[in-house]
Amino acid sequence: MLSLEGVETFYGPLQVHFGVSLRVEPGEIVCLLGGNASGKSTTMKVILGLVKPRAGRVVFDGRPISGLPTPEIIRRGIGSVPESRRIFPDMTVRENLLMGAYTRRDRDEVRRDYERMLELFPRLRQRLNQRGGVLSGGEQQMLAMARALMGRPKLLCMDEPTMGLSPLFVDRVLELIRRVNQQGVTVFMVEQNANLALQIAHRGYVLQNGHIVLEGAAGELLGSPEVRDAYLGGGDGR
Amino acid sequence: MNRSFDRTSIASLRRGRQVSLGIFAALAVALSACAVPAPPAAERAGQPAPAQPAAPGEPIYIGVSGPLTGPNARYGVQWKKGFDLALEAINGKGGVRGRKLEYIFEDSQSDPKQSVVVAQKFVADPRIVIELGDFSSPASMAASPIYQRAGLVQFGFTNSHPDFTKGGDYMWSNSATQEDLSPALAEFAHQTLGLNRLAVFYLNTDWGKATYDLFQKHAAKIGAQIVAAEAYLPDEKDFRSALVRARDANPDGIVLISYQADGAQIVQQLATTDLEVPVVGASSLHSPDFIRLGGAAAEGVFIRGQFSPEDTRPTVQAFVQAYRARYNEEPDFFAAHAYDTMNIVAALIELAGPDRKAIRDAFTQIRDVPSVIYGKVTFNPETRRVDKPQFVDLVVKDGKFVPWDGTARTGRQ
Amino acid sequence: MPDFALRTLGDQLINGLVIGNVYALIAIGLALIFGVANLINFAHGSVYMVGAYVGWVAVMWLGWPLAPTFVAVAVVCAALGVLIERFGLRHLQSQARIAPLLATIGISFALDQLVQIIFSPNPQAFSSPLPATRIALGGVSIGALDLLIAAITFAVAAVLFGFLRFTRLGWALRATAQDREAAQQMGVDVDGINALTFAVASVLGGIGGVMIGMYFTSVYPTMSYGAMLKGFAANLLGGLGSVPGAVVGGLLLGLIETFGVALLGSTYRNLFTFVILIGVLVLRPTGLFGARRALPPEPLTGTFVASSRPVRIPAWLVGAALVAAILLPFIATDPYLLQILTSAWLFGMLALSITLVTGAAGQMSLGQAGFLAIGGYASALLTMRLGLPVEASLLLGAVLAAALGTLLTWPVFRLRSQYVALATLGIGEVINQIILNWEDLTNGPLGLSNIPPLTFLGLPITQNVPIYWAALAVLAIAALFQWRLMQSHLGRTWRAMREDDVAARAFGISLNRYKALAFIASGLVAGLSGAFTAHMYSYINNETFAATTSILGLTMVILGGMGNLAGAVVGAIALTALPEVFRPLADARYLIYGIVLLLLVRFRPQGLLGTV
Amino acid sequence: MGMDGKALLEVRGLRREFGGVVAVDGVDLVAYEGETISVIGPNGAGKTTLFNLISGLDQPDAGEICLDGRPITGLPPEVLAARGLARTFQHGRVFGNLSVLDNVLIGAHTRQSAYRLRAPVVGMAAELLLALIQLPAWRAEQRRLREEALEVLALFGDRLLPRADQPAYSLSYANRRRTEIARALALRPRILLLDEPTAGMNPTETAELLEFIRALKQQGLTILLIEHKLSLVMQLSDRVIVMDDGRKIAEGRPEDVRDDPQVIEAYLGHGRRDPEVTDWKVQSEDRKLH
Repeated sequence: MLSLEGVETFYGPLQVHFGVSLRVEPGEIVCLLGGNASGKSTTMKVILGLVKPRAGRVVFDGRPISGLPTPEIIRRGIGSVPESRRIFPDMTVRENLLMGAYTRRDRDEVRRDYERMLELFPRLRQRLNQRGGVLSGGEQQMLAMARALMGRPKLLCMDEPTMGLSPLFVDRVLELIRRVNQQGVTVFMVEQNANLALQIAHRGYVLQNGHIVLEGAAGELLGSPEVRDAYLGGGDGR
Repeated sequence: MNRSFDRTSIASLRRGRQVSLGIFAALAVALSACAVPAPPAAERAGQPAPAQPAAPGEPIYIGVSGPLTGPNARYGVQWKKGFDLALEAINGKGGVRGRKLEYIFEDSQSDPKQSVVVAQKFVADPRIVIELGDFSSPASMAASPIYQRAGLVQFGFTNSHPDFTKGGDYMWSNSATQEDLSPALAEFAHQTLGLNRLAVFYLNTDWGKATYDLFQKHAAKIGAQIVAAEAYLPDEKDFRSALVRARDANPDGIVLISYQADGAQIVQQLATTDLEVPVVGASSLHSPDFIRLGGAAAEGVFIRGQFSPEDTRPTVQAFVQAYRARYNEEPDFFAAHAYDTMNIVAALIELAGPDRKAIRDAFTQIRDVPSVIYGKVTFNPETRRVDKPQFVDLVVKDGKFVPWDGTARTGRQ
Repeated sequence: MPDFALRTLGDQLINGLVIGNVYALIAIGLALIFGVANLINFAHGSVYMVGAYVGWVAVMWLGWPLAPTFVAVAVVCAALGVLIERFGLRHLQSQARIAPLLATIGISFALDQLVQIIFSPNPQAFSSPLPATRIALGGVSIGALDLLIAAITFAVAAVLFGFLRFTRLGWALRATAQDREAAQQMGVDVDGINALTFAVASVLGGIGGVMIGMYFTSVYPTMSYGAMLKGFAANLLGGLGSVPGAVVGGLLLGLIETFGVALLGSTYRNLFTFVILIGVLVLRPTGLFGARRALPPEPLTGTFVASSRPVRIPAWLVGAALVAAILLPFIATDPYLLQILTSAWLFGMLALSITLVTGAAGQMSLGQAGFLAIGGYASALLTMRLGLPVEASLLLGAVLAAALGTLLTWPVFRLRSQYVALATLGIGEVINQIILNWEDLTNGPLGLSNIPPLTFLGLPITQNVPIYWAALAVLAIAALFQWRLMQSHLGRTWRAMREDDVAARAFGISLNRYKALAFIASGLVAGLSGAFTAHMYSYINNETFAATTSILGLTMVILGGMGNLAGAVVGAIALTALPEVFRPLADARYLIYGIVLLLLVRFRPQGLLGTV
Repeated sequence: MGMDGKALLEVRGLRREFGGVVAVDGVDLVAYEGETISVIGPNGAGKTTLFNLISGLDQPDAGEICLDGRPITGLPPEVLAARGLARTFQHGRVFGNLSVLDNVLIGAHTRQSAYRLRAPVVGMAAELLLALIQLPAWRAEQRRLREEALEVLALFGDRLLPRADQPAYSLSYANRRRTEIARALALRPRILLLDEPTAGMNPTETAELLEFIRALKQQGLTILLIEHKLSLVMQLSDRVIVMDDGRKIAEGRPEDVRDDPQVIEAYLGHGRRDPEVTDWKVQSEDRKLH
């Protein structure tokens, strides 16, 4: 469904990606793991068209999307849950949700999806008229997910969905991701919290300093020392 | 890993340098090009050149420094109309001393930092025999030392600032000073129109302030009471608040020491305040612009002006008729003034020839030059200004300035 | 008597509310643009002016009734707004914030001049087609136009509210303002939203222009600057970027001004406005209503300075240029050229002073003309009243400019980035107003005449070549002074403060102290330039150092490259010379000047010599 | 070293809220002279906020901070810097347009004689004059500081030294972090706060930095460290403080903390009720760290 092929990106003089390639098959949950500054958030930005790769390409649904403007990419069926949620702070929960359906014109369907989201995320229903900025972190994460799903994406891209959440919410969020996936949405997530992510993922990639150093089924990765290396930087006393 | 970066940055650096240098070069070329006024290089070689007689048939040039852009641009436009009209007549009659008279108008925006540059340009151009302007006092007086040093007459014909002609013996003006204007205005309001409690609006510039100070002094002397004095800045557009203040002081007359646009705005906004008293304006209001902008609200405004289009003197009629014919509008005080000024300049050159110093000396020699505004102009060598301007009392009636017949004191409805 | 007072109060209240309504309209537009594009749009006043002219043409030439007039104004202004965004600003989005700011200044130059060329500089009478009758309410009376203005502002505010609250596009606009990147990820075409914002804001500005044209009964090309200033003030009062804040700020500003004038008189209008504005900024930097959220986190460098490699000018080249400048009068005797360069030297000092405080220390100052004015007046008064020799008064004038100017700027030190720009603009205005109104000292608008000429060792300098050399010498001294400071630990400290004030504080750099030092050093140089100018002109008044001078000075610095000493001088030469270069083009020269500015920003936003 | 020394930094009951979210919630912390204390915890646990509060960039809503027995709560960062508190920032805040050397020299700001001219107006005038006249003594001092700064840069081998005159924005991420540390060292700090110093570094670089910090520690410098790379934490720290959700959930010697189930849960992944998984974590942790 989605593939990155030999992507290289730069911030000014700083090279972030060195030939990154990965694939996401329809119906999968794929997680991209990596420590701080390993380049995983930038991967997300490349997919969304916020950062243009200098080399390589991104293919979605059989068509290359690298170089397209972000709105066009979104319109083709990618939903985004950005890092640290990025809820619109001065818009109400309702408005935030409907912003997720910005690219859609089918008003009745949107209304139906809206109701569905409130069923899926009952907490949001209680807060419909509150400003997004006053929600707790967990509520914001749910709102961000619901908002992305409002666009009826084929692929949901999530950037560190568990970051800064209390344990209770982390479980809720992971459970929700699983349920969303079961309803037929392919999920690509970037996570720092490897153990958690691999609990629900089908497959995973490990990114380290801009290189994909490992890939495999979630189960294999869970036990793999390389995953740990990627996190601990391998700097254990050598 | 930085190698590639270094290369690109050096390349961009080099590109940057090229851009900068390119712009430099272009600037330098353009500067040197514009720095050269039209005459051939040989003529420019010497230091500030005294005016040299050029080949007969060459026009005689006058420099004009004034605003054509910027906030005062409208006055420069009026000047041009007056100049052009005068020159048409002068050159139509064969010019001065057998040569055509022409002017070079340099836009200074009435900004001192540009007027000094213009001054240097004129001073350096040997064709220029006399300079007119600038419009505002800061612009004129900043340039005065340059004209004085170079020995080129700066004829600041709109500079009523009391200190303008004190800048040196090359500074001359035919603008009436406030010393003449203000007492006349006070007398008109109090003695002629019988107004006792005056609310005065004055433009808070060098001109307005000086006029007001003298007005106030004279008003006190002749027994008129100033119950409200409202100063305002040239860019002021909202007079309603100040008008309410004036209304509360309960005046029986309003005096405007204003220019055309602001004066018109005051009378317009006055119409929205329930204050119905006569309005008396300084001669600066004497402009069709005032009526055009003031509309119905300008009706009945009294003006102690310096010329009347109805004046039957041939000088005035010649000017008014020609102006109407050429521009299809009523002449304004500034245009009339510019027209007068060009005629004075013609008289000066006729007498002195195209020589800078001789022209300066001619100021004390010319007598009774016919003038729209003064009737006849003779300069006072002490003040370097014109003595005893005449005044005419006007009232706005049916969208025109007409001489006031002495009746209907409360002309404003 | 109480009746009488009540009536006055009522009348002034209506005056204040009506004008406040228009300020609110202008301010809403600025707030929208600031919110969405994070840009202070200096061209907004020009759009407002264009709107006024379109309305004037429709009513006075074509004799249209009001309804189609407003439609026409809306259409033209919307198109203008889109054009400005598309061709003037869009490609500058990723540049340092100074670039689009400068572009809007260029656009505003060009638009003002264009309108002046088409419609002449004369004000045009604009009478509203409404009946002139007034409705009496008790002792107070309200005119039809007053009601119309109130109604239109109310209607526009309501429509805008509805648009932002209930429409898809309105939501997209708000979302973009709140989080541009997140909006993009919702599929919002943020470039399109930008254009839409400019269109909406321009329509509001244009409608404000028509209404003010009718209210003040005339339109004129220079009406833009004042309106823009008032719009900013209203905006800051309410909170930069806040739409409800803009409405309240506009109304408040109208009332404050009106009652200020009622209390003290018209000349104090701007003094009132700006003193209160600075007060608000200092007490509540986010404005009265913008305080709910802190400012969005600033980028790591909270300054306008982009990363770039400056063009290093080798010492021999500087030396050669100086020698060439000294020898120039022997080669080119044309006093016109020398005068242009003399002006350039003096402006070079202004630019140096700005490049220090804005470029090196990162405090964007738009009030630098205030320093010039203090220096000029102080030096002139010291020679005229106390009989000091000019050499001494020049220095004292510079010192006074530094001291007084820094003292007045002190309240601004707690502000950051664009707020500093607007607050210093206000301070410059305050200084100008004090000079105008403190007649005992400054002789008010009559100014100071017969200021003694410059002297050197007691000998007067009056010829243009010696003046040229003197100005060059003073510039060289100022540049050396500044270069020396920039080479010392102060230069390093200032630049660190500019790059990241948080990190700077964490290493013991007291921001107040070093901002003060920057303003002092900058004030010395600017004060010297002002003092020199005063003696050279021999006459100054409040208009000699007008607020536009500050903007011109800043433009020079940006052109040359922020914080770049050589760049400041190059910028000063270029911008003093450009209008002269274009002089043969007469009317069009400021139009071309504006366009040239725009192109420079487009193709070299870091300035000719790059930023340091 | 350790608990017997003098308490250099004491933090009691520190609390900071941001619009309803409690970022730091009643945290206590004591650092004795010469100690290296690591603060660990998942993202968003409040570690950086804690650093901001200690270094004066942010003001606490409640609680007290003492440095050397003197209360410093609410003092601005510029004052704390002069008292010997230096820090680095999570994302690396170097002065981009300044050269590497100048960045380090800013670290020495409080050690300049100009810094001691504190008198309100006179001091400022004096500093301006000093910068202008540049007396030989001033020059000598600047030269000395410059040499010291180069020495500090030399500590990083030829990572920074050859780039001393390059603008900081042109550095790699890792070099920026090094520049930050060098800048902090130039302050001659009594206590050094390092916020994720190895972020963005590869294993080799991380190992290098580990040795570097170890050397600092051996010289007796008191260090507060926020770090995600656990191996580094385990090797360097005398004590470890674990934060989660704004609260301190554990404190103790590294080996004790590592075995604390609460810590494992917080740091390595929340709330797995699946015992198998938890076991795996502990095992693998053991395998890696012992």
